[in-house]
Amino acid sequence: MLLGIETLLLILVLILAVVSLWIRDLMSSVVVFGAYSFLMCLIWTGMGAVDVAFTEAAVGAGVSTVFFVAVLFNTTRRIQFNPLDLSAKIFSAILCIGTGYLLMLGLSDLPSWGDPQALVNTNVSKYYIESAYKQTKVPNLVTAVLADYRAFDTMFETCVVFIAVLGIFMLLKKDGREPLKETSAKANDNLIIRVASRFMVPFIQLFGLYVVAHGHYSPGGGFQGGVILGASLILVAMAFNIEFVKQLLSIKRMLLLAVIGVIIFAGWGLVPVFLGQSFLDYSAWAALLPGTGEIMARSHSMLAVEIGVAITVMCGMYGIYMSLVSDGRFDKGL
Amino acid sequence: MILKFNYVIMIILMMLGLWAMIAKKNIIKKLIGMAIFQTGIILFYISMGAKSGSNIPILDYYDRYKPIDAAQYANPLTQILMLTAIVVGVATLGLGLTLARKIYDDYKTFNEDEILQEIKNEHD
Amino acid sequence: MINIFTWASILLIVLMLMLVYRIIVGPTVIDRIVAVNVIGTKSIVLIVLMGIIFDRLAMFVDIAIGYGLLNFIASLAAAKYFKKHHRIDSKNITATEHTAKGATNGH
Amino acid sequence: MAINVLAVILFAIISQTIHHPTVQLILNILIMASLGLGLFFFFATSVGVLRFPDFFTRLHAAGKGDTLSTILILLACSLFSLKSAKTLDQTTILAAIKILLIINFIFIGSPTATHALIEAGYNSEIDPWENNATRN
Repeated sequence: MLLGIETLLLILVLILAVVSLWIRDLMSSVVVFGAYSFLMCLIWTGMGAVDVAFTEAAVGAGVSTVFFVAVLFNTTRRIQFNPLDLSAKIFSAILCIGTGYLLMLGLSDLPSWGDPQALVNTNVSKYYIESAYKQTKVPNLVTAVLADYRAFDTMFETCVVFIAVLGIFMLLKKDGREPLKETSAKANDNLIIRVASRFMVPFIQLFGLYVVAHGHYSPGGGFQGGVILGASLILVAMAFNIEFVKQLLSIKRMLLLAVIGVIIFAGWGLVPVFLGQSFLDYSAWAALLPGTGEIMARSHSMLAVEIGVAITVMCGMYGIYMSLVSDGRFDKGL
Repeated sequence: MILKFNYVIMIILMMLGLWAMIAKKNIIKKLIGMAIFQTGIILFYISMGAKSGSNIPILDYYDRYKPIDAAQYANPLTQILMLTAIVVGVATLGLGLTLARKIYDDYKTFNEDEILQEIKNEHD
Repeated sequence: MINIFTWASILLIVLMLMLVYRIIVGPTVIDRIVAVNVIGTKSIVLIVLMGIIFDRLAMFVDIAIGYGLLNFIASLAAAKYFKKHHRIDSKNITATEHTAKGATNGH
Repeated sequence: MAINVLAVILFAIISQTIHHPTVQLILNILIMASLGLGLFFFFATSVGVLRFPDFFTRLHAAGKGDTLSTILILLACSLFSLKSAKTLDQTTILAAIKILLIINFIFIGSPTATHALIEAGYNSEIDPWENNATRN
């Protein structure tokens, strides 16, 4: 039955993807892409990938569309249509259809949809499912694999987010920066939006912290919580003023915090090296954390690592928005 | 065919994204195409790890101390690979948008043809 | 009883398909944002319904809360965009927006 | 928020302790009516978004019908989860309270988004639709 719902959703998603590429107006295209992201989240919920769905929900609803709008805000949404390109388009379409046909030929080697005995489901993942709770006492297997078994991978993903922010910051940085103006929290004259945001922002931030902390027992974790916290700061910047949000978290402090997040992750993994274990082997922390065995040391270490991820991702989303919307000057926003 | 419907959609989405990245003249449209390509790949991984009739990979309170049957839970490994990919995808999307923004600063257009024309004019 | 919720979610998706017509046709951007906004709100409902179908409601509710809290940010951003750029229809944007070409950057 | 918690606990106690068939029937009817009304209002929303002539009227349909239908369907889900739980542990009650919290957030967020969009449309150059047929 669920696969039936999935099939319907997949058709809907395909339509939206085509529409978002077909519309001759960038703003509409971006908006349709937002709807595409909503439906993708539903598809992943239906396939049982709740953590992925949560990430997509936070990213798609909170930040991804806002980034596009922030760029279009300072530029144009015009699309020129040149009928002379049509031959090039048809040529590349033939190329893509050919590649797609070749990929379709490989379809017969792939396992059928939803097959529990497929090769991908029987080797490593079987071990993870069967032994993750025994070894770490974390019921959310995704968190266990993310922050413990594959922590090395996750650490570098966090670094990629940090490096992306640094790159954006450097690319857009202006040399002669204008002096900061006097701040006023009332730049946005719309009372309704301000009051509603003032009501919502504490709940969003509280929920973000809950998601970070409760990632062991329910879908969530550092990435999702970080995106939600970053989205709350973006909401403040939109509802009030970019000067106002800079009082809460200045740009310098944002970069510093992003570094601190990476350092928390890497440092937590480095400590076992000094205790004679390998890098990111959390069970060595049992010697330092009082009253924990090796299993609980791994469980607690995951929380520490997730906090580091959350800090970096929060600063990342906030920094990308601030850079894009103000064109590197950090003086005025949406 | 119906049993592999997800892969068919995945291939179509991927080729749609690839086509947009090659054929579309607008840089923002190219970035949207890149994001669509990315979701195609994520769909491939997630639908491979999906098991029909399985539960989400979070152990229920009553199941924690029983011996666990792996077929009962969706595959967590493919999920975590894609979970990080989404957040990193957003960060790289931001980087792409920044580059588009810098190009707009210099050439006042998102259109590839006009940019190439202006570069040609500068060299002459 | 769970069967009823399954059919309800299928009905919701079919009604979403109707809204996609407005996304495709919608003459102005705001029409499209309206339809997308409705789809976003209905995603929250569908996630909760899927939680009932999976019989693990407590796990799915968190995702739905995240959606419910963040759903209006994108609409807000779009609305802010139209405070600066007043054109909401996509026809003839060239006339109003392209006049700024080459005015600010001196090369 | 306190009303949410009280309502959930009250409904949980009623549905789990009183096993009289009439009471259970009434509860079932309540859930089904809520779900059905929600689906009906969402159908009305879709028809409104499709059929109304300009975006002011479409936002009217979307803003009201969307919020109301979401609230009704979520209410049905919340009550059903309480009623169908085998044992009344804290997870079930917490999930039901969380669903009511979503209703609160939608109740604040969705009209704000609608308001912002209406303002954006009002500042644009497009005139509202007028029914010329009746005026002549």
